Amino acid sequence: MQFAGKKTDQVTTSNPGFEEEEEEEELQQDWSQLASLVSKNAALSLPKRGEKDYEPDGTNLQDLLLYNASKAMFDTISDSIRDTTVKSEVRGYYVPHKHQAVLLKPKGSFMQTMGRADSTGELWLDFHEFVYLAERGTILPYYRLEAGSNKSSKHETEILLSMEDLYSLFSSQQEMDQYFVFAHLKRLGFILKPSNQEAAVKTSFFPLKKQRSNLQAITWRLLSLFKIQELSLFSGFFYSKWNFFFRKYTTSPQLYQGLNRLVRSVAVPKNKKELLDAQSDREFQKVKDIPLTFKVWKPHSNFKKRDPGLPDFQVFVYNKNDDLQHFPTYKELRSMFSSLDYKFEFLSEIEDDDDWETNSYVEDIPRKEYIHKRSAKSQTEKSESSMKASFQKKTAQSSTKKKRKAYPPHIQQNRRLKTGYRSFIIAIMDNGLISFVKMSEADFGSESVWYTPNTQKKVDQRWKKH
Amino acid sequence: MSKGRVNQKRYKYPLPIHPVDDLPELILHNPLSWLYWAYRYYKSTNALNDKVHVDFIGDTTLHITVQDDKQMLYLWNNGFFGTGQFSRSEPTWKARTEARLGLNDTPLHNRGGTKSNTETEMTLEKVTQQRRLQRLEFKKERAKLERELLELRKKGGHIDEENILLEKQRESLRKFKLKQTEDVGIVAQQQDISESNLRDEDNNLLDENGDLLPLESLELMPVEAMFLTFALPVLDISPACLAGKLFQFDAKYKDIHSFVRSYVIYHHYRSHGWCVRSGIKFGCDYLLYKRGPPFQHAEFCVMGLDHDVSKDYTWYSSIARVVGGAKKTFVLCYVERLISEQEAIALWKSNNFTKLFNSFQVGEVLYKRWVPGRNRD
Amino acid sequence: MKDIINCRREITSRRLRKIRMATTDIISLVKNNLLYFQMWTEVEILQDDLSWKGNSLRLLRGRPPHKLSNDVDTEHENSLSSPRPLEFILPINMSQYKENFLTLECLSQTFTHLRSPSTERILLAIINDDGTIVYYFVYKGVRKPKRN
Amino acid sequence: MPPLVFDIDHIKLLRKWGICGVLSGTLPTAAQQNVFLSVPLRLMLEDVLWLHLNNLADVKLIRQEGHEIMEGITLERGAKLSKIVNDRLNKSFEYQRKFKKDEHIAKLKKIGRINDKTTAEELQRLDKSSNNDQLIESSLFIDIANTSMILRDIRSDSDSLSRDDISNLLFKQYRQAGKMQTYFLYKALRDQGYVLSPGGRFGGKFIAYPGDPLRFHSHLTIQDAIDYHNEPIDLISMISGARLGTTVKKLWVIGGVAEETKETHFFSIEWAGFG
Repeated sequence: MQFAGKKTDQVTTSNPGFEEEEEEEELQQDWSQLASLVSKNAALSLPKRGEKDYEPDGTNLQDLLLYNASKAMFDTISDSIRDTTVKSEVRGYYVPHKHQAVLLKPKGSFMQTMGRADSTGELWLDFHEFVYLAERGTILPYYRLEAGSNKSSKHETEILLSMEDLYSLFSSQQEMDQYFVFAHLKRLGFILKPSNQEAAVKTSFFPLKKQRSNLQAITWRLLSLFKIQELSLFSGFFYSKWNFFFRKYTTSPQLYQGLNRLVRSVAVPKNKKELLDAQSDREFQKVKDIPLTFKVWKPHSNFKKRDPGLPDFQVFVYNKNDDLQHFPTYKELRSMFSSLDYKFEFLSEIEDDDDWETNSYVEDIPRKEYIHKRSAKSQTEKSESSMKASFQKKTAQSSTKKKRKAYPPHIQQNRRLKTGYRSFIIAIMDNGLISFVKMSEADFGSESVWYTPNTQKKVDQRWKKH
Repeated sequence: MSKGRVNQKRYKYPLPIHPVDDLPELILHNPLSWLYWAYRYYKSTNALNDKVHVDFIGDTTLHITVQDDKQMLYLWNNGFFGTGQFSRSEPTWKARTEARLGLNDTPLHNRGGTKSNTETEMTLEKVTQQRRLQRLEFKKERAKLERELLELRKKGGHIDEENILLEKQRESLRKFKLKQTEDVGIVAQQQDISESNLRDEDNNLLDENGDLLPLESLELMPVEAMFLTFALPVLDISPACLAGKLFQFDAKYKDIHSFVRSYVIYHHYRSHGWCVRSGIKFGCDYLLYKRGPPFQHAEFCVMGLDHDVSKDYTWYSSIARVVGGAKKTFVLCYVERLISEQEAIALWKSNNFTKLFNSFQVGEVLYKRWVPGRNRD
Repeated sequence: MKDIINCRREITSRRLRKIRMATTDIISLVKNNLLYFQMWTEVEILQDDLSWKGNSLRLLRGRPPHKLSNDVDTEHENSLSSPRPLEFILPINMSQYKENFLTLECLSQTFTHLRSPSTERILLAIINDDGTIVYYFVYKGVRKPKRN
Repeated sequence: MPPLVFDIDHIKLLRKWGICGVLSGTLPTAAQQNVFLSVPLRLMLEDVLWLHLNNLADVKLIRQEGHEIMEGITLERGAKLSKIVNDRLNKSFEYQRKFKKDEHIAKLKKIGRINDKTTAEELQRLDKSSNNDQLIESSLFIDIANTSMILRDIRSDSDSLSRDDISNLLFKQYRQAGKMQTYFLYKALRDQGYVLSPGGRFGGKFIAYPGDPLRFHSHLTIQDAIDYHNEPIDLISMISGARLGTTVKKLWVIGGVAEETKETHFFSIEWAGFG
């Protein structure tokens, strides 16, 4: 039995984070509440959610409690059948050589975020999407045997596949792990696309590379080398034992400035300009990528598959028990950071969706212009009402544009230090349990937190007056 | 005098090397003041008159200690360097023990220097002890209730009975806890009897004059010592001498690597104004404080890694959970050596530490648990 | 000049006394830490050494000042006032910069060395290079966590 | 491929043996959450090894890739498979029809449209006018089965392999030789009655429960095995692990196997509460 006891120790302070995860772990095992949603009978046979026990005590009552809990779980699973009615059935056919599935008569709201329609009106689903939709009972997974080369539909044989069949179709453990993460996030409403899959309208934060001439690039590199040289020449003297004989430092910051030129630190892009610079530098360096797995959008109702815009997150899937994989090294992390192309949430100059339209590019023109051009084209074809609608939307957007509060510098600095800059999510697969970690670039080398002398003097003065 | 103001004065300087900040005022229309200023400028220096003496103790591992009371205090007051061996951080053992043994007739608050901290630390100790006792009481109470429950089960009680009992127990525990919380305030002010009790062991603490033996030293981490001799001339030994103490003359690069890496990280944060202290209690390398422990809790935990290293996931996850549990931010600090091992060891052996440390680059990545459900909108 | 020399000498002699008394070696550092910081009593260094990989491990024994939070409640015991049993302490260097030798075999041998089957745990005193010592209990085998 | 179990009866059986696994599939009736999930049940490699070595499961190794199996289905076999599925569905439809009709009649009775004397013909007429049969037909459920028929009768490589061959193949999945010892830790703990789950989230290889996790809190965080003689205990990891244990009430357990005696040695570590 566990009763909430508060920790008072200095180091192991009580905290909501732990309790939450503990709860998470426990919740996973308590099916009685869910059972009531699925089956009334199961709920009736169960006691109110009790506390868990410390260890087996050999009593009948404990056995009974365990029996009930386990029955509730299995009843729930057995009673929850993946099915569709005959009326609303949608069949998806697995196509082995494409490792995709095709829906001949697609219908359903999932089409807003999943699949790609071809010219004949058939919908092609990625394998992840196929398994996911079958698993929810939204579509029926079929495999169709074709009778030789002559396509007389009468000779076709269709087999309704089972879940086990579907899972056996994953081509590797990695693909299956990725599916688990995909399904986990889909269930929560996120919209996911594989990172290597481009939408019809390709949006990027970066405008097409402006070809920097080789000469320019070389000068730039030379310059940066020069910077490093300069640094070491300067710092050399500070650390010589003659330093304090020759130089006199009249404030603490001067001392710090002498100290902080010794260890080099990686400067990461911190604003739009630096991001763009880093991108062109990267093109010059031809960095080899570690591919991220998914692009992820937060749930939203007007998502367009053709033209999804920049994703909100990028996710990398990693199986901790697979000896062929490893947690990324710093080298790899850097390469991953530099390959990111999403709504860089740290850019304080870009605050809302409207700004993102201005700050991302389609076909090398700002997305906003692109959308405008397209809607102008379609407006001539379509009714005026859509124009009105888009106009209304625009005004609505500009009116909701929130005013950013200007925080004092030290708070802003703290935020920079604690949230960092570019970031992506690692989804860690541990034999079916998934944890998520956010990795963010940070840059302590660009911040100074030493105690500023201003306040110091003020205090002194007040001191003297006393 | 408020505590905040005392601290402002006591910890006025963030480093043991002070800036020259006592120059007279320059009065533009008074050339004499210029002369005087120039004279004062000429006479003043940042360097210390008396460098801090360190001793090396230990058999297999080196422990670097400062034993002089004043110097211990100086290093603590000017940048929070070192840790008292018998204290949480600031070496307050002497004052604490004198008070405990009733050695000094002067009441605590009439003595200068460390007094306010000694007092708080003592009160803290007392409160901690009080809480500990209460926790034990609470656990006993809880164990009692659990036994009741087990008895009920053994008697073959019904689920409904159990639920009623559980409900009752929860309520009674809540009350118990509430009462305890009320008690804390009262007891914290009371004299703790057990504490003033003299133990047999304490006889060994006194010298022939009945004075307390100076048992506690301030211990410096090797990286702190290096900083205090190489970066700032504070200790009475040279960087070369320290290096010789830390590693044998014929050290290979792999021997010095982890020290050099730790130093580079330490220097990096120190030089940007952080107060850097050991993070061992959280299972990581360093804690970063703004200004120092009396002013703020540490907000960052730093773990150093080589830039091409990948650890088992559980390594990251268990540190991250301890760090996250203390509501701190977990920083992975990656270090890359930009020169070859041969060059590096050669620089070490020729005592060219400036060039050696300058050949390293650090980069940081924050590691944070991410909860999808909380990032949906 | 003379003053300075005198001053030096004085400081040195004071220092020597202190070092002799306190902290010439790791084991007395732990001993003093337990005695005068953690307020343990009856702390003594065990005489017979355990040799391990060319080093000799020395153990301490002592009595904690109060019931440790990890201890199981025995039902009929007034746990707050009764004397606590003696604990065995194994000091070990964290030694970030040097090779470590605390292996599972080393722990097994330590338990064997104590030769008392009733000893179910030893207290590991980990000495860090920052002047702190952290304490962890090592139990032989798999053990249940404290109940509450 | 990770080991998955699709048969609910098998999952029940495994649970009885103290193997709980992780349910990983969407629960169709509550498809928008991740706390309660359905089949497949994902097992750890150690679970499979244990089942195999205790002769509790038939391990079948299929080397063929899924799509090859699909493409290898002959027309003849396909027709057979298709018929089995359709038979199952028809049976289910029969049952559903009867159930729905009974339900319908009960409803009509309740509102007084019919009574016990109403004849079958009258009923039929009534149904026709209200289009009831058609409604029932279109509301029949087609369900997707959990377990596979296609894989059941597929020939597998393991048919010709001995049990030892299979164990060796399974052990081979531990690509690092050292990790094999982790299985022996797993086994020793299972023998002591512990139920083991993946422990990465809690800073270990496994976490251990004293019984079914549905009823009990976990007690231990188990680390990957280390070499008994030569591998030093990572003190930093130990400190953070044991500190963590204090908050989450789990002991941090490290263990290894002594080569000569094959004995497993465990040590449980716990912060002493001071220092």
